[in-house]
Amino acid sequence: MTLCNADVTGVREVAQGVYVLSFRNPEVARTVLPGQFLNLRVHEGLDPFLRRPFSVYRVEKDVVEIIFQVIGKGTAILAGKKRGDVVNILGPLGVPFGIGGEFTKAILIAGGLGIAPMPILGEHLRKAGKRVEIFVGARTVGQLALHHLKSPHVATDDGSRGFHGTVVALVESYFKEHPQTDAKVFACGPTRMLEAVSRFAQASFLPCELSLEGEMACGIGICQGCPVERINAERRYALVCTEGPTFDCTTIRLREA
Amino acid sequence: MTLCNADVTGVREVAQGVYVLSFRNPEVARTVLPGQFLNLRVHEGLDPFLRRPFSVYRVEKDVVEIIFQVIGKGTAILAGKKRGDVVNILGPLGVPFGIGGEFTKAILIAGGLGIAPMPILGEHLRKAGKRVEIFVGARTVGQLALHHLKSPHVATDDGSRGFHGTVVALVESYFKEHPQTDAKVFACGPTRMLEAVSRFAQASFLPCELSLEGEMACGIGICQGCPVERINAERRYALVCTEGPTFDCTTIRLREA
Amino acid sequence: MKTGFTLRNVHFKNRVFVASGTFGYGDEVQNLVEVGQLGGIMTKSLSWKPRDGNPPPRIAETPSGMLNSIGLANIGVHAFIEKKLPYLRTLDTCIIVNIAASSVQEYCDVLGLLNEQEGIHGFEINVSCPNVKEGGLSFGIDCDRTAEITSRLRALTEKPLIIKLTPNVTHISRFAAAVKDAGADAVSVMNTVIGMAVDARTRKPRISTTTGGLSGPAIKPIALAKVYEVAQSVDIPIFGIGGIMTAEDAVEFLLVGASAVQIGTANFIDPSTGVTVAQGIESFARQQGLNDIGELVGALDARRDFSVLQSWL
Amino acid sequence: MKTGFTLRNVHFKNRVFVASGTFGYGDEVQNLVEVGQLGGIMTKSLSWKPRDGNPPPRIAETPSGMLNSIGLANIGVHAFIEKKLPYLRTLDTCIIVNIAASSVQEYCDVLGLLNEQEGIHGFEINVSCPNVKEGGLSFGIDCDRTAEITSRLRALTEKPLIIKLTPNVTHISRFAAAVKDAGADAVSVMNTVIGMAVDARTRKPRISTTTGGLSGPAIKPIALAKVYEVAQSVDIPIFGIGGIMTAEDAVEFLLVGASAVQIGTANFIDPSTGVTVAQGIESFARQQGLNDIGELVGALDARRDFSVLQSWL
Ligand SMILES: Cc1cc2nc3c(=O)[nH]c(=O)nc-3n(C[C@H](O)[C@H](O)[C@H](O)COP(=O)(O)OP(=O)(O)OC[C@H]3O[C@@H](n4cnc5c(N)ncnc54)[C@H](O)[C@@H]3O)c2cc1C
Ligand SMILES: Cc1cc2nc3c(=O)[nH]c(=O)nc-3n(C[C@H](O)[C@H](O)[C@H](O)COP(=O)(O)OP(=O)(O)OC[C@H]3O[C@@H](n4cnc5c(N)ncnc54)[C@H](O)[C@@H]3O)c2cc1C
Ligand SMILES: Cc1cc2nc3c(=O)[nH]c(=O)nc-3n(C[C@H](O)[C@H](O)[C@H](O)COP(=O)(O)O)c2cc1C
Ligand SMILES: Cc1cc2nc3c(=O)[nH]c(=O)nc-3n(C[C@H](O)[C@H](O)[C@H](O)COP(=O)(O)O)c2cc1C
Ligand code: FES
Ligand code: FES
Repeated sequence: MTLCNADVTGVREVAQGVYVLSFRNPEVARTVLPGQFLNLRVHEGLDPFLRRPFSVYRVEKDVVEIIFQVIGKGTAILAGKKRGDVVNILGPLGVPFGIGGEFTKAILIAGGLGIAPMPILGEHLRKAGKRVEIFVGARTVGQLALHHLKSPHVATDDGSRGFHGTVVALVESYFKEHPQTDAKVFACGPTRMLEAVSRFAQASFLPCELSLEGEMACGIGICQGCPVERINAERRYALVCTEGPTFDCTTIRLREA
Repeated sequence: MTLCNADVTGVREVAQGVYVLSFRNPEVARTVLPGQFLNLRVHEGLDPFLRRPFSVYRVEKDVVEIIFQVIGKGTAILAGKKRGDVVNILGPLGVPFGIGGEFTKAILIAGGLGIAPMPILGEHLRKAGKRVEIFVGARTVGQLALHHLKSPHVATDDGSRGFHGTVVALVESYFKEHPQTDAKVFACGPTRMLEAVSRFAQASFLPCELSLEGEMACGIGICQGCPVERINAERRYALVCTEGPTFDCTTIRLREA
Repeated sequence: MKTGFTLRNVHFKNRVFVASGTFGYGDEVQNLVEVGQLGGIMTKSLSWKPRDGNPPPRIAETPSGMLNSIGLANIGVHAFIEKKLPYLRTLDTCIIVNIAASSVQEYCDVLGLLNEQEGIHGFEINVSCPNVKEGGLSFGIDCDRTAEITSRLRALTEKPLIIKLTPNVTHISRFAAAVKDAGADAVSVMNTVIGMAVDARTRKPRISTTTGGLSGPAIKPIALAKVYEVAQSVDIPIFGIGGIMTAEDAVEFLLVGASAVQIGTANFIDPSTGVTVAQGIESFARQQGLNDIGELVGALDARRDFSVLQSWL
Repeated sequence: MKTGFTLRNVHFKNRVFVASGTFGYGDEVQNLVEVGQLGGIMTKSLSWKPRDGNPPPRIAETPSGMLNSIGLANIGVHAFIEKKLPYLRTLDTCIIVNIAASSVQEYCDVLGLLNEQEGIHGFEINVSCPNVKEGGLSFGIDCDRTAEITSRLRALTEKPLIIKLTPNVTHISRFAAAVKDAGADAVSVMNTVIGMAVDARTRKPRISTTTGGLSGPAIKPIALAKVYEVAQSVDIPIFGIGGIMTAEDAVEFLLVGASAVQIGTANFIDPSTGVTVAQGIESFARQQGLNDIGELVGALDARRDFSVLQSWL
């Protein structure tokens, strides 16, 4: 785990309001695992005040990338960064996706910016000898960021590209044609999508890991700010930052959106 | 008076940690008078929170310039501005220097960043038919910003350039050689210097205006945050922002530094 | 869109006001602000005699806020009537005169004199003033004195009487209840929070009076909690005040139970904030499909079983 | 440079501590922070039984600060002794265990059990907890209860006993005086300020419990004023807490009268803030030609004739 400034090597807009920021940090590049995240301080001032968590999107040599949507002050400042600026990083943080295990096929399901951990996840899975099938959903074609995803199956809510409907409906129709038993599901996206994925995976008797979001302050387990409710457990809550952000879908109760 | 965003046309470092920022605003350029100031919002965030007041340094066509030293957050952000960025300006504000009147010679005395209003003041005085003699003091040569000042007399505390001593000592020695009776003094700089200027001017029976600083929030008379004590007046305090920042030196009591 | 509301016998055209001490007497900003678009102007606090105010420094910037110790510098009620009121009467907005005093009698004298004047729509009473009889402790932290001021003033006027509460107390809702019983038409929640700033190098306080009043976005969470506390336990209209910079901030105050809001420190960043906020609330309400801004008042969707002072902090 | 100080029978190597609830139990940050450079660690508040804490959302960002409603989630005193204390004993810094409870008896039970353990240097008592007997109103706003807790606990321990006061009261110095009389060795000033944040669009509070505790730089001016108020009227060592991010902030607290400081929310931005601050205070003191950081304590250069609640705000 490192806490330091990193030099920004570039920022590019890859879809409507969606940016990829890259920075140099050999330690993170060497050690990060799929599903882990970084807690970024976007600048030195007090506004915004807290760090902002982002999944690691890709790693290339010493360079680490995150992908994000501009939704508020923090992401707006990140989008305005230029080569030569710095971001202060804390990470890698959290429990990575479980890519070992018996399954042969990995089903990756991403909704919106849920694609964030998918490129690095796909790469590690393939290296581990798994076959990877990736499904991506977005509201409309302009919001799709399909870079670095190998032959993704695409769904849009408005039908402007690929399957007309939700990404989970797309997965279900895919499974009807290609029934899978020896597969594991990995999903990241809005809560409502994760609920649908979870229902689908459990109905299909497939193991399934979800990557969750949640308000965070520290990212390292010292503020207790990021609970997620657990199912049938002695402790009622787990911390998303240190016990997640990836969870087996049968162990947690998703928060209403 | 205007309140709007203005396009930055450039920022240049003109001495150690001293910057000139220029921006386009025809209204201010057309109407501003020497000694007036602008209250700048350096960016949209909450840190720094309040506006920052700066004297107008120069005007060229539609472009207005301020000169400043980086001393804290606000000035650091201003120094980092680039052509194409914006600053939010409120002004011109305050009572300008009195450049009309009977005198034929103007003695301008600046300490440190007190040179800020001098270029525009010198220009207006010359246009009004006055002869202008300008005296500039700084701690050391690297901090001198003598651009746009016509043949200034220079003093440095450490003797690294010009007269070795304070700028007021320099003025006094100049007056010994060139006694003046038909002159008016205009001064801007640190409080201790203004005190010395004030004593000198009163001892020499010369009219004298000082440009004061003081903590400001609004700059337009609505917060009552910027009092300066008056001498022998019915109201104990005047407001620096609307009744100053220029004051006849006999009407106010300078605050201890 | 219905934007206005009525307090006692006065109709206000909308729910956005400018806070006392942050808008002068309205004349300073005539070239910058269309004051006719405001629900009303709370004037700088007036006392019987003019007050010089405190020595400099009177203000200091703090994280997302500022500290002030103006000392209620004001021109006094007579000069106000002579020099400021004629101008204020020409404005197409309501004028609420804010009153400060150091004795109950002074409050009565000032209000009594003003109540005879044309062009004043109501009174807001600043009780964050040192009570000279009680060794200078603020009236506003003494529930009985606050209620006494209220009932004495109530007897003097038929115009809206608004008591401006200080947040520097344990139970602000008890003060709201007391002034309601004493006849107040509304409360303003809140005045500034006591604070302090120090220059580590010179070892001096950054304002001349050592401590002063904290305002601005830094205190918005505190103000929302105080408004919510009052709204949950006392049935009285509330002017919500504290750190409002945007229409969204203002809506937050309406949701927790304020009937109207006041813009304070934000005026120093931009004196037309009130106008922008009034317009912004209207378009927000339109987007949400409302017909009356009043539908936002108290419309928070929260657990009701929770008292502000009952949490594990 | 003398950096340390002594409280009762314990010597602390310097005056910078980390605040309860903002540093976990010390083990989470072992790879990031040299905890041996801290004066001490205040643990997360412990209660007798483990507490789940409140449902999400538990935190929200606010201007220059944050709101939290963790609900004192903690592992309980038994698990602490078994799982955390062995590690804490290996650290080269002092361990102050912070205790929270919902009855006077629970405070006594927790402290009594801990007092028998090795490796605990003192106790800090969080009185910002709902008193179940009094309908859940916080102990910390009730001066008598706070004093009662103090004297009951005093009887149980010879170790430093520090009472952590809440700022949500009118006269914090009365609480400081009461706990001093009841035998406390020091007070911590202050816990979080009650606040609230709302999402205008969803109309929901941003934290699940509606109101919560405000912390961070936004409250620094309030904390400085509270520390100053206590320091001016009660002769008791003070741990100054509230919004400290830098060594300069910490020096401000020392100047107004704190004997030591605690770093809270800043740990979430950088958990090594305490170490940086401790080093920064030392070099600041050296620049100022001091031999002992203690020379800064109470060294404010201010008018002394001014009470915090006596101003015209
Ligand atoms: C483990 C984790 C991984 C994430 N990975 C990504 C990613 O790879 N790409 C991406 O675009 N976004 C990601 N997010 C969400 C991202 O953190 C927020 O979009 C971002 O913090 C918004 O910051 P802002 O200042 O622009 O927005 P603001 O709305 O100004 O933020 C205000 C506050 O809300 C918090 N916040 C806002 N949205 C979220 C959210 N969805 N989840 C958690 N906190 C939020 C912020 O941290 C901040 O405290 C992730 C969140 C978590 C918890
Ligand atoms: C009428 C007027 C004209 C001025 N003209 C110039 C100028 O032309 N060039 C120049 O370099 N400076 C000028 N100053 C001073 C300038 O405003 C401050 O240097 C600047 O505000 C510092 O901001 P900061 O954020 O960098 O510093 P910080 O130290 O972060 O500022 C903190 C706070 O202190 C206030 N402050 C700090 N220094 C001063 C000061 N000297 N006077 C008033 N308030 C201060 C800031 O406004 C802010 O509220 C002028 C001040 C006034 C009142
Ligand atoms: C510089 C300044 C002067 C103030 N003067 C007064 C005053 O004269 N009377 C009064 O009742 N409140 C006064 N206030 C308090 C404000 O009206 C308001 O209650 C407070 O600032 C909180 O709102 P804000 O955060 O929007 O500023 C003053 C506030 C400031 C910042
Ligand atoms: C997330 C969080 C959890 C906290 N938990 C506790 C706690 O368990 N016990 C306690 O006494 N104080 C607790 N506090 C209060 C802090 O110790 C501190 O008093 C307060 O945050 C003010 O300091 P700061 O502004 O530096 O954060 C907590 C604060 C935060 C932000
Ligand atoms: S974000 Fe602080 S504990 Fe998870
Ligand atoms: S700065 Fe507000 S009155 Fe002068």
